[in-house]
Amino acid sequence: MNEISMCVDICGVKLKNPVIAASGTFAFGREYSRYLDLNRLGGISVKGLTLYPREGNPPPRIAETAAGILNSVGLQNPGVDAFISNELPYLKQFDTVVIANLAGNSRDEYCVAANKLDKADIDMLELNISCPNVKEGGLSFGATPESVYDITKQVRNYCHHPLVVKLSPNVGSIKDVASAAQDAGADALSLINTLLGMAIDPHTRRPILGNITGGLSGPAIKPVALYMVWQAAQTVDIPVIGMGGIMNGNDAIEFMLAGAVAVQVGTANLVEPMATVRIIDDIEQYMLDNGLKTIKDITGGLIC
Amino acid sequence: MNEISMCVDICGVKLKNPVIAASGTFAFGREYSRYLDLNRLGGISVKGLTLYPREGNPPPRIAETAAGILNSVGLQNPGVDAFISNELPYLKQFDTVVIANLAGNSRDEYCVAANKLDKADIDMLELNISCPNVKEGGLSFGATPESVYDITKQVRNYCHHPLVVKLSPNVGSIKDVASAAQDAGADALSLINTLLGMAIDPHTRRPILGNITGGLSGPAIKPVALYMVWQAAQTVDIPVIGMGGIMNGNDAIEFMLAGAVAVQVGTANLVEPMATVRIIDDIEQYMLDNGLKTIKDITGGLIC
Amino acid sequence: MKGIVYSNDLISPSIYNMGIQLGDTAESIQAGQFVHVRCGQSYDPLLRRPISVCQIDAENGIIYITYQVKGKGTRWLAEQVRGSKLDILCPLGNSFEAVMPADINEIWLVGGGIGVFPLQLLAQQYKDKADIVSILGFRSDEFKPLWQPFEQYSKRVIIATEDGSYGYKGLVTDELTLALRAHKPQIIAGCGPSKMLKSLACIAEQYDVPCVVSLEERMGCGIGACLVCNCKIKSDGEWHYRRVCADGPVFWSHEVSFDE
Amino acid sequence: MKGIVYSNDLISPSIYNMGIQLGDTAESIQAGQFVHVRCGQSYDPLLRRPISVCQIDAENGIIYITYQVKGKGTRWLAEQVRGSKLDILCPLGNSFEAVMPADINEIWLVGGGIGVFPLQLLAQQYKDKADIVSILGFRSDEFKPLWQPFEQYSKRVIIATEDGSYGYKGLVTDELTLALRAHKPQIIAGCGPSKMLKSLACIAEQYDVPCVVSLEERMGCGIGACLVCNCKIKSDGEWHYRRVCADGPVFWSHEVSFDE
Ligand SMILES: Cc1cc2nc3c(=O)[nH]c(=O)nc-3n(C[C@H](O)[C@H](O)[C@H](O)COP(=O)(O)OP(=O)(O)OC[C@H]3O[C@@H](n4cnc5c(N)ncnc54)[C@H](O)[C@@H]3O)c2cc1C
Ligand SMILES: Cc1cc2nc3c(=O)[nH]c(=O)nc-3n(C[C@H](O)[C@H](O)[C@H](O)COP(=O)(O)OP(=O)(O)OC[C@H]3O[C@@H](n4cnc5c(N)ncnc54)[C@H](O)[C@@H]3O)c2cc1C
Ligand SMILES: Cc1cc2nc3c(=O)[nH]c(=O)nc-3n(C[C@H](O)[C@H](O)[C@H](O)COP(=O)(O)O)c2cc1C
Ligand SMILES: Cc1cc2nc3c(=O)[nH]c(=O)nc-3n(C[C@H](O)[C@H](O)[C@H](O)COP(=O)(O)O)c2cc1C
Ligand code: FES
Ligand code: FES
Repeated sequence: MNEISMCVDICGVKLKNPVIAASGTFAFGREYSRYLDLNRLGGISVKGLTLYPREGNPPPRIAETAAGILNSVGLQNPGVDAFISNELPYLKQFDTVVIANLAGNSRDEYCVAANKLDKADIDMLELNISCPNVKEGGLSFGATPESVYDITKQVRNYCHHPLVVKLSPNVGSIKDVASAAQDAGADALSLINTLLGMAIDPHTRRPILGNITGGLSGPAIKPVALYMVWQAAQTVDIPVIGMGGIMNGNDAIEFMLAGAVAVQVGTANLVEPMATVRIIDDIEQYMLDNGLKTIKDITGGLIC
Repeated sequence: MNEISMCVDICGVKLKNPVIAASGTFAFGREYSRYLDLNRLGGISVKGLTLYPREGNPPPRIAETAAGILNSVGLQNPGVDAFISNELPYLKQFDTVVIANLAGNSRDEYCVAANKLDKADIDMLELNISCPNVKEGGLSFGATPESVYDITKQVRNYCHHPLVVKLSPNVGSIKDVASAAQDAGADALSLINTLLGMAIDPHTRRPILGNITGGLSGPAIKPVALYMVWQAAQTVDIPVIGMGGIMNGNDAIEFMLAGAVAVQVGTANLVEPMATVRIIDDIEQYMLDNGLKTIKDITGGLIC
Repeated sequence: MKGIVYSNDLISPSIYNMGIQLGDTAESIQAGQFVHVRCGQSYDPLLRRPISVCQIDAENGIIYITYQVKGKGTRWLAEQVRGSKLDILCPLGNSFEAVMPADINEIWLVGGGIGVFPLQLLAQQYKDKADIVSILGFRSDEFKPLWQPFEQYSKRVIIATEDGSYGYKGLVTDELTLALRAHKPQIIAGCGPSKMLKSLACIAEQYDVPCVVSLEERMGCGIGACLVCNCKIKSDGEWHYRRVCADGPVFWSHEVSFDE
Repeated sequence: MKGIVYSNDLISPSIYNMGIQLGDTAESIQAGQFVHVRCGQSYDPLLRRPISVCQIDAENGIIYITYQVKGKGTRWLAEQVRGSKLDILCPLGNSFEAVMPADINEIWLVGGGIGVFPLQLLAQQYKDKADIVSILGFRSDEFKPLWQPFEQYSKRVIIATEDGSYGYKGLVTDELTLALRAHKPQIIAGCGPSKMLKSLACIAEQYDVPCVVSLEERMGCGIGACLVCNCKIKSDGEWHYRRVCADGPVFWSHEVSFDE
């Protein structure tokens, strides 16, 4: 008799468990369906979408660093329309929450795309104002409390789905940007996106990435991500979704103890396609071992 | 016939090579003298000093993370006076540049301590406005361009030694704080100090560090550090000393290619007491292999 | 998928040949496909390493890879011994067969250095269907163990070494040009450093011989999801970024944009 | 310093005993001192691991450590085989000898669980100078191989197990109290979990027996430079943070502040 419930409710949307595949590492789910049952996931945040299709940045787009990776994909994606007509119907076959991750170059672009997604059958919109890999826009929207407030407010007008704002770690005070997003009407926050970084080949004297700089993710950033999630969760009243270097169940639990209601798993998918499912199982085992009945018994449970 | 010169000149101070032991990881050199010849080092940045002795934070003060460490020492040190009378004479026996790393809780404290150090026989003063492990002051001085400008300007008044300002990575724009330090009269910059982070034990549900949060250092942060050094070096005209995760010669070369005139080695000392000397040898070998005559042939040599 | 190391031998300076027991999966693998291997359980190295399959012993369910020790990942691989367990994704990539026409009865294999391994499996798998000529280039005769396996599958093996220590002195593309003056094969399959592939694509176009190449790019997932391994592929006058891991690694040489 | 693994045997569930060839250094090591071992060349794990020396074979230049597999570092150690090379800093720490008076001829060793190892070397090194009584506590008799080495060096060995599967059922400190009622030794040397050390300190004070303890704290450099391993030590009514790695790990129990 298993009396455990792993369900979480994020602003009215029910997830069967708190594990969401992170944007950009899971594409639109198709490739992973060969390795795992997508119905098992709490949710899927799809590859970052833009109003128009984008080719992304020149290769190489990945550099391995110590316990981390730098990526400079640059939002290669088929555009919002193609997502709605080709990818969304595929995803809707599965019993999992679909989160559209939206990026843009300008306020207008964000708004027009948000408006299109508003009419689509997605479960949540994740506003990506923290992509470090596009020249114009992207990161700059997420850099200051003022700009976060402004873009969130704008997109809020066009978005009747629950709106998750994804914060950048490349800021002076995560508390200030978290508050700004909440004040502008965000229903939830997700963090962190990647840290700005670079890598150089000492022999060729060139950057390893075609785009020179990239975004750092993976276990290397976990301590920073955990700190920021802890700070954000203490600051806002809306739900916080934590991510950054989660590779196993214990990592996920650390984020939930720090205040996250759910977690996203990114880089781990690249290392092990089954990572999300393994993490779900790990969390369940942790709950069994510790006699916990619901995820609420974990979230915010840090003793200090 | 070895025609290589590894000398570097940082605002008039001559270092025999560009490798400096980083503050807080090398104490006052004594412990390392059993493992290496301190005369071999370009310089030593001593443990962060404060006006009065400090006991530091409660244990545990270290947590290992993936390819990194979190520390929360909290500036345990004997105070400026004891440094000048007990430690400095020891260090002056060696033919290496002595850099006093100075921290404080208030503007006044910084200034009084700077004034004391001004009369001491140190080679440079490194203004640490980026320590994440002290409650009052520390990090907050380094958080915004305005506060960096202010504290640098104040200390400048009391400091006739070359003044190196050590920047925090926990800022919105490293370019802005780098400019602020230069504008306020810094002779050089050093960066990065540690990134704010935390770690939790999922079993006890408690933070691993006694101080809850700590500063992340080591290979994990290298990509972030390298990016910031590259940004800072492009922004200012004064010399930049790079650090963050340097474990070997190639890492050091990456920082110099990105624009650093010299590097500091921190966490690597904890892993391998001989790290600094090994890195010096590695750099020399790189110069030989690539037919380079001086460190100037490396600094800023990134092709992109 | 778990694989078990069957053998792991140093065959040439810093180059190892490893046999991996994979059971039934082994015989389903096509030339050009690769395995994506986790190198240890540590987070450093973190990513899997893509390595081509170069030989298959279907009967015993063993695949062979040959790899050069370059960095952390391959150094870890070299430390494994018979019986060690490997965490492998496989088979990945499209394969030569998926790109080439079905009726191939004559292939020239053009390879350079450690890029010859996918061609070795192609030779093994096409030896009964097609006449194979292998034109291979290496730095020196130290690499002899890399071309020896081609001898049993090929009608002819032409070796060029940069230092002239074996075969012709010079580049493999020079030997190819010479050979093409005498005869044009039905198809060329190439693999090697991108500079070599670029000249190969030029020469193939010049002599109007269809040519497929297997590309390498730094990879993340290896399964087509993360979009980090992309290369520029032209079709209908336009180019798009295509995934080397899932749309490739084998492409028609005239579609590849080697410019960057 | 390089050490070469001489032996590495599983002696109890998840507990290994490793012999390491260190040459002349071996005989200079004192009980309470530890080795600081790099576990692999990867940056994950990054830090060295501190492990006490528990036995010395001076003649052959071999030291022995016994360690429990807990995380990444000790898991790596467990994978090493005879002939593997270890990167070691050693000997580190002050030692029992450095703290205790010179004229010791009677010691009681009080240890719990995997904290018994430094006491084992103390027993070996003092066996001819002093009467040794070992009072050791364990979870169950699974840990028998941990107390067996004490038998040859001790006048008497008292074992307590939490589940009563061997010796007395209960805590080691209960057995100590019982024994102290009968006789007060010249000195007590303790090592184990900090809760146990705290009661030990109390009991020693109560019975007014001098007591030294060996502490554990998470470490960085291990050589006294980074100040991360500190513990509160009282002297003259004031406390200061002292370095477990360099000022310790052995301290007088009444000077240690066990409060946090
Ligand atoms: C489809 C494909 C097939 C390959 N087949 C073979 C083969 O059969 N034999 C062989 O010796 N090598 C092969 N390679 C190259 C091999 O993947 C790299 O040499 C290896 O990943 C280097 O890893 P490392 O840890 O030793 O080096 P590191 O320098 O430590 O690697 C750092 C990172 O860069 C990546 N990387 C480094 N070099 C390359 C490269 N040339 N191509 C792609 N990624 C690279 C690594 O995967 C890793 O993520 C192949 C590459 C690809 C893409
Ligand atoms: C002076 C001293 C002597 C020791 N002697 C022994 C011994 O003889 N036998 C034995 O089994 N263990 C001993 N320990 C404990 C041993 O160091 C830890 O069990 C070991 O470091 C755990 O490493 P890990 O990689 O397996 O675990 P992880 O949990 O992966 O370690 C993570 C980090 O925490 C540190 N850490 C974890 N547990 C401890 C601990 N209990 N004490 C100090 N640091 C810790 C590790 O060093 C590492 O930096 C001693 C510790 C100290 C300080
Ligand atoms: C290859 C790659 C592509 C990514 N693309 C996106 C994206 O399109 N949109 C987005 O919001 N985040 C993107 N991210 C960031 C991740 O969603 C996540 O925030 C980050 O990687 C930290 O989590 P991790 O350490 O678990 O990967 C990408 C990350 C990687 C590694
Ligand atoms: C244990 C420890 C103590 C430190 N103490 C100081 C300090 O007192 N003053 C200071 O400016 N930086 C201090 N630092 C930061 C380092 O000097 C350096 O900026 C940082 O660790 C990044 O470099 P690394 O990755 O090479 O360690 C400390 C770092 C560590 C790990
Ligand atoms: S490696 Fe992820 S798409 Fe090719
Ligand atoms: S571990 Fe560095 S001072 Fe003790």
